[in-house]
Amino acid sequence: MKLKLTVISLLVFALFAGAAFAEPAKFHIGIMTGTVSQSEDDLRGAELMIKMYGDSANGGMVTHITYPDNFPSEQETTISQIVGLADDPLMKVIVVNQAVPGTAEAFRRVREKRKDILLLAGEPHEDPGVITEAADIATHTDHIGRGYTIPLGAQKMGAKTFVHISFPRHMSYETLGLRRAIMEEACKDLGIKFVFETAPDPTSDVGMAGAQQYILENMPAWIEKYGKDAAFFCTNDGHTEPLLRQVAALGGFFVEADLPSPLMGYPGALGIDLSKEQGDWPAILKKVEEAVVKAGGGGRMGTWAYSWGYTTTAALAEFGKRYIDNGHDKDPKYIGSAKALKDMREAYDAFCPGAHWGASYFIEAATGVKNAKFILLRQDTYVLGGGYLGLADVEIPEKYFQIRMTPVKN
Amino acid sequence: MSAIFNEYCEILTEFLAQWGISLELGLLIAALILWLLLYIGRGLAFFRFLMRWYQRLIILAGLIALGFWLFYIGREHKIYLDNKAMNDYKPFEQVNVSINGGTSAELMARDRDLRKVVGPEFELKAEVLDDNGEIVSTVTKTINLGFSKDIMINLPVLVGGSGDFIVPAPR
Amino acid sequence: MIRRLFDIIANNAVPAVFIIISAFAIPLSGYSASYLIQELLTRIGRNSFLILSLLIPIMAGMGLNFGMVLGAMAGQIGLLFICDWGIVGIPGIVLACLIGTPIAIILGIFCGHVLNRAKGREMVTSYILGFFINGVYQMVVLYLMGWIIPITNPALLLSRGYGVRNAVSLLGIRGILDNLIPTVITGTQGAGQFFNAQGGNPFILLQIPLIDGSIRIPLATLIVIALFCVFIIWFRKTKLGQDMRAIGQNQAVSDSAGIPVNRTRIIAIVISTVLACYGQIIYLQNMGTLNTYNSHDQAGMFSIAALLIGGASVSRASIANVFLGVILFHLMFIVAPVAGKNLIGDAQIGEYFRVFVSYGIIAIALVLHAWKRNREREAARRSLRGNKGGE
Amino acid sequence: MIGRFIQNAGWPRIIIALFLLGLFIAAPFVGVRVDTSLSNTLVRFGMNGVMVLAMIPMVQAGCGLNFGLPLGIIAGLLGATLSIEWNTEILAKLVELGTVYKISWLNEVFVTNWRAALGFASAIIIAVPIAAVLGWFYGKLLNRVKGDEMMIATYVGFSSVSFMCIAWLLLPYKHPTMVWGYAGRGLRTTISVEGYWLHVLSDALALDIHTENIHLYIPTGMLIFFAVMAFLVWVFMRTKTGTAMTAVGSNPDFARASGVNVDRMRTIAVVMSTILGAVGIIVYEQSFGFIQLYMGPFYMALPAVASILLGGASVNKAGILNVVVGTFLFQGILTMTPSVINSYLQTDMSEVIRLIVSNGMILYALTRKVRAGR
Repeated sequence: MKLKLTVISLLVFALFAGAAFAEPAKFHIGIMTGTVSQSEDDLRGAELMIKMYGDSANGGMVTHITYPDNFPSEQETTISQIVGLADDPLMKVIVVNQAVPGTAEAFRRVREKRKDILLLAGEPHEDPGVITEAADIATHTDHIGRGYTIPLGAQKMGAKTFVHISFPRHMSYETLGLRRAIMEEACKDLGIKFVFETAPDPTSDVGMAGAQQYILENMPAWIEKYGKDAAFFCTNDGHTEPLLRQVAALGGFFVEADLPSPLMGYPGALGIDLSKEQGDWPAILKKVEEAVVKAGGGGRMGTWAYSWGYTTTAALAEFGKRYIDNGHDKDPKYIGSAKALKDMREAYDAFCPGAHWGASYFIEAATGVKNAKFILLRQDTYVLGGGYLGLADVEIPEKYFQIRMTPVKN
Repeated sequence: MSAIFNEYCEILTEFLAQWGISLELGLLIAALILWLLLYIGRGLAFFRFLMRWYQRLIILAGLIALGFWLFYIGREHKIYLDNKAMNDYKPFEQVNVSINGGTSAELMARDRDLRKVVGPEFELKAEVLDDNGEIVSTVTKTINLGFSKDIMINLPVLVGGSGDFIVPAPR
Repeated sequence: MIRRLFDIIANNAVPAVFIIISAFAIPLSGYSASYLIQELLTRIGRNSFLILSLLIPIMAGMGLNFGMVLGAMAGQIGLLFICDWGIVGIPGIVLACLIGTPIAIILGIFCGHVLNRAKGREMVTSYILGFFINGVYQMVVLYLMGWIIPITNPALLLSRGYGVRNAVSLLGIRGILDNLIPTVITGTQGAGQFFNAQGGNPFILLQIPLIDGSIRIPLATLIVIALFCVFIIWFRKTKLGQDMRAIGQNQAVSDSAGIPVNRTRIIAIVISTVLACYGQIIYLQNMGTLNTYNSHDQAGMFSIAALLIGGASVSRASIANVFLGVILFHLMFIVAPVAGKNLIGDAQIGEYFRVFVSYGIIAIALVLHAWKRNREREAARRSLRGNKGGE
Repeated sequence: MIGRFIQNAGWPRIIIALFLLGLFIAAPFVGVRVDTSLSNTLVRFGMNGVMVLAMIPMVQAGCGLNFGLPLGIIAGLLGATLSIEWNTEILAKLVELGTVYKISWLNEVFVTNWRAALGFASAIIIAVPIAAVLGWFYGKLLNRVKGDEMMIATYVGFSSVSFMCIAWLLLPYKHPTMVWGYAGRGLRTTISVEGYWLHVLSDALALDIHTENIHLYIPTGMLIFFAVMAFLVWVFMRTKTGTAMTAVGSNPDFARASGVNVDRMRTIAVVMSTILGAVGIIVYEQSFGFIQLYMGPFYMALPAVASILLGGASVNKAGILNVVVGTFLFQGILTMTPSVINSYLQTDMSEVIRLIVSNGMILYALTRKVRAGR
């Protein structure tokens, strides 16, 4: 009896659910990001889009959802949330940033139902081949290009030695390991000495505090060993903060962080209170710049002027909007064309007044095949107290695309 | 007798084909269902582990054999198609290759393409084209891969008629 | 009378609460009926086998088998092997089951022995056992595979030469079972559109005028699940099944009646583990990607939550509970985040709410059950006092 | 003699202690410093000790292992965040008191020199009543589910953590160092306690030798704090209430017969455990340097449970010695395996080894034959 009742009531609710809201916007853009505790910047980018184009619940354009904090174990939720976006008949663009595992599968399911939706993935966690088989375009930070531009930036700033700080777990990641190999080669070509230093892994038992302590304590020794004209680079966000503090105080150069943003490390390292700026990137940058110059690091420390996660969410949604507005959905040859690459650059530039982006298609090192759905992006480095370095338009020499990952020699 | 059996097989294949199931697969499913029925029919013998040791051995051997058979029929192979010079054979201007009647790959000189096939055996059809796009010659070949994994096929050698057209796949 | 009322509430509170929440959440989410039905059907196909594997240990009085993650891990090892060898399609799935079975049997025997040493604490022990075996699993997959256990496919192997990648794409067996007998339901208009999208592949078509859009039905998976339900019903009637139920009622009495208690309990766990192994394979063939180190994490947690939400308790669970549970729990999963967002205007709160509910509901269901059992025990003690005293 | 010792200590402890000793001996050969390792072990011992101590009352009262520790931790987190939120107000209030009652030294001593200590104390003072209230309800709940405490405790812990995820977002915190930068509301995932009460216990009376040959750091203050807490628990377990509690744990029927209110004793034990959990997390945070919110406390019960079991406690009997030995061994293994094994094998197996060792210990304890009871 009980069961029967529940089943009947279920059916009734299901029928009710059929009645959808009426919307004035012509089409909708679905955005999925992490929650604040996972990745704040991504989420704020989505909030910016809601501010610009309105929430679809109130007749605007943007539908924003989040993936679970525990996304590795709860793929099921990620998938059904994304597929749920495609349930809206007006949905024309879906943006997932970051594209956590499960996104490719979700995109496949959306494709099976709806061929007319543009699927965009930011910072995919899945392999390039896997994600682009389902997504229309995926964008990723340019780990290959930056392997060349970061040492180049160091050289432009005046460095003679390049110190790469990391640990085994990170070096076993394909992207990070490959970038290290490229950096080593680039340093050789640029006439800079390349050094690899190991620091403790913050996820290991020493914890974040221990890992940061290690950097704080070792920096004086490193400066002594490699001189004040050494540039430092670390792969872990946690290491960035103490590194910045010591570079400002002791000397050396810092081109940019692994995931560069004015908020990456600087506020913590120099004790900057940014509570009033709240998402105003030029103001944040200005305040960080003042603090760096005051701390004596002017001209020696750089960053990206705008956060990667924030811009990616906004730019992908903007790209999607322009794609529909300009009628590119009628043109089957658009995705993968030079025009698309240019439009993507422009979409990114739209949210970064003053800064520029370099964009290129991903080339698989093993086969040499160009993947025209996977776009690599890098922002121009901004030296605090020195201005832009002009790295965005640098042509990456062909040879760096051929480099394979090599094991770390300690 | 055998004619009736063949006809029956054909009807069965056709019947199964509408769901995209091959004959082997259909037989496998039938065997499984049969096994399940027998299994239930035997009651709890299996759970109670009361079977004699040789019965267990036979079942174990059967399962291992089933495993090998599944491995044999279910394996996906990458077939690299290579239109490059090898030995004394020159690459063709253009050659269209289709595998098991699928969409054909158009290979210009020095091109390489990749197709995937499932199962140990496949049929390859290569059409060599001249400058004007006319088909000059057509070669059809059935290739058995056995337990090997990926292979590369050098098309000039294959069409030229020499036997050693299978080259190790690139890694 | 009051006790009866209490019983009724305790037995139905959880499903009732869920129905009420859903009643509010479904209209709030704004999803279309066809999407909801499609998602629910997919999830029934995907999850019910895993949940059904919990039934047999409950029958044997061993509570909710958190150790089913052991079976899930065995299934994943089977899948890793077929991925490495490149076996696709139905043969791939069957071969994965074939490889997973002996691993699941060995793990199940181990789990059964451990649980026999922890009688009365089976649930918490099997829960910790899951963590323990997870450590061993990580050891095997992250360090031994590619080093001692031969894995060669570069798509699987980490580039350092040993250890399996974090995410493995299961394209070769993706949706194979679900689409074995392609079936679709469409409304009166949707048929032609769907047919075009299919590229003319044959499928079974059912038309129901009420529905907008098209709904795919994983018919073959549902048939497998139905067969399995038949198996459970049949199994209950066998001698072994009867023994298990007797043990579930009272171990001491069963022992004196000549039932080998410990052995029967081990068999119950072995069956559950093996079935969980198959369940995980069915689950992953639908998901299409294997998160090597995380996919099994939540298998036990979510299956148990779904079963409890379906109205089952620690000592009593039926097949109907399973299906009601899948529907209610996953309905919650689908609508809660969006409903929360539409209600509060913040997407993440809905997400956190969903997590809270899934843990909270297990806590509530366990509390209700223990409470009820203690009341019964108390009542029994009161009526016995004077005769023997104690338990 | 030796046989007796082995029997008293138990094989698992001896094996693990020997393993740990082996690691310390092997350390110099793979380039790991023994002195820093020892310092790290001591720091971690102090950080986790009080949380392990929180297991004792519940185990002794027969409520099983406290898998619901996250509940206490949440109270501690609330105390910690509120102490930062109200930091200036609290200090201002004290200065005001000083001026009103004309105690000039109060201003000087408290607000300038003891600023950090005051913040830390206020965190504990705020956390304890919250923990007591939560613990009281939790105790009432556990009284209704006798026999199933551990499983239910686990899920009470989980659901309270996930409930607090919502609360952290919605509670009206304002302090700029704690809320999200852009939105100005909702707490961050990790909050630094630097500038408030970072290392307030660790650095008090700390022995810090940092020469060319020796890097030794002993967090004396934190260890003393742990000793005081342990002593208080020890004294309490010997008071009338404490012995009654133990009686309830070892034989509830007998205790009831001799006129002890079983449910009340159990509730007291649960309240105590929760309060100790709250204090424990604050001690942990002052050393760690960060308050971890959201899913941070999710699995924090497991290491504490593993520690006390490693120390020789069983599901229904635990003492201070078990806590000290267990925490030292557990944290020692945690500190030493990554550094030594990783340097030797060149891999990062430590996480996996930790999973296996800690859960293996819990499993071992759960499967041991227990005295007839309950």
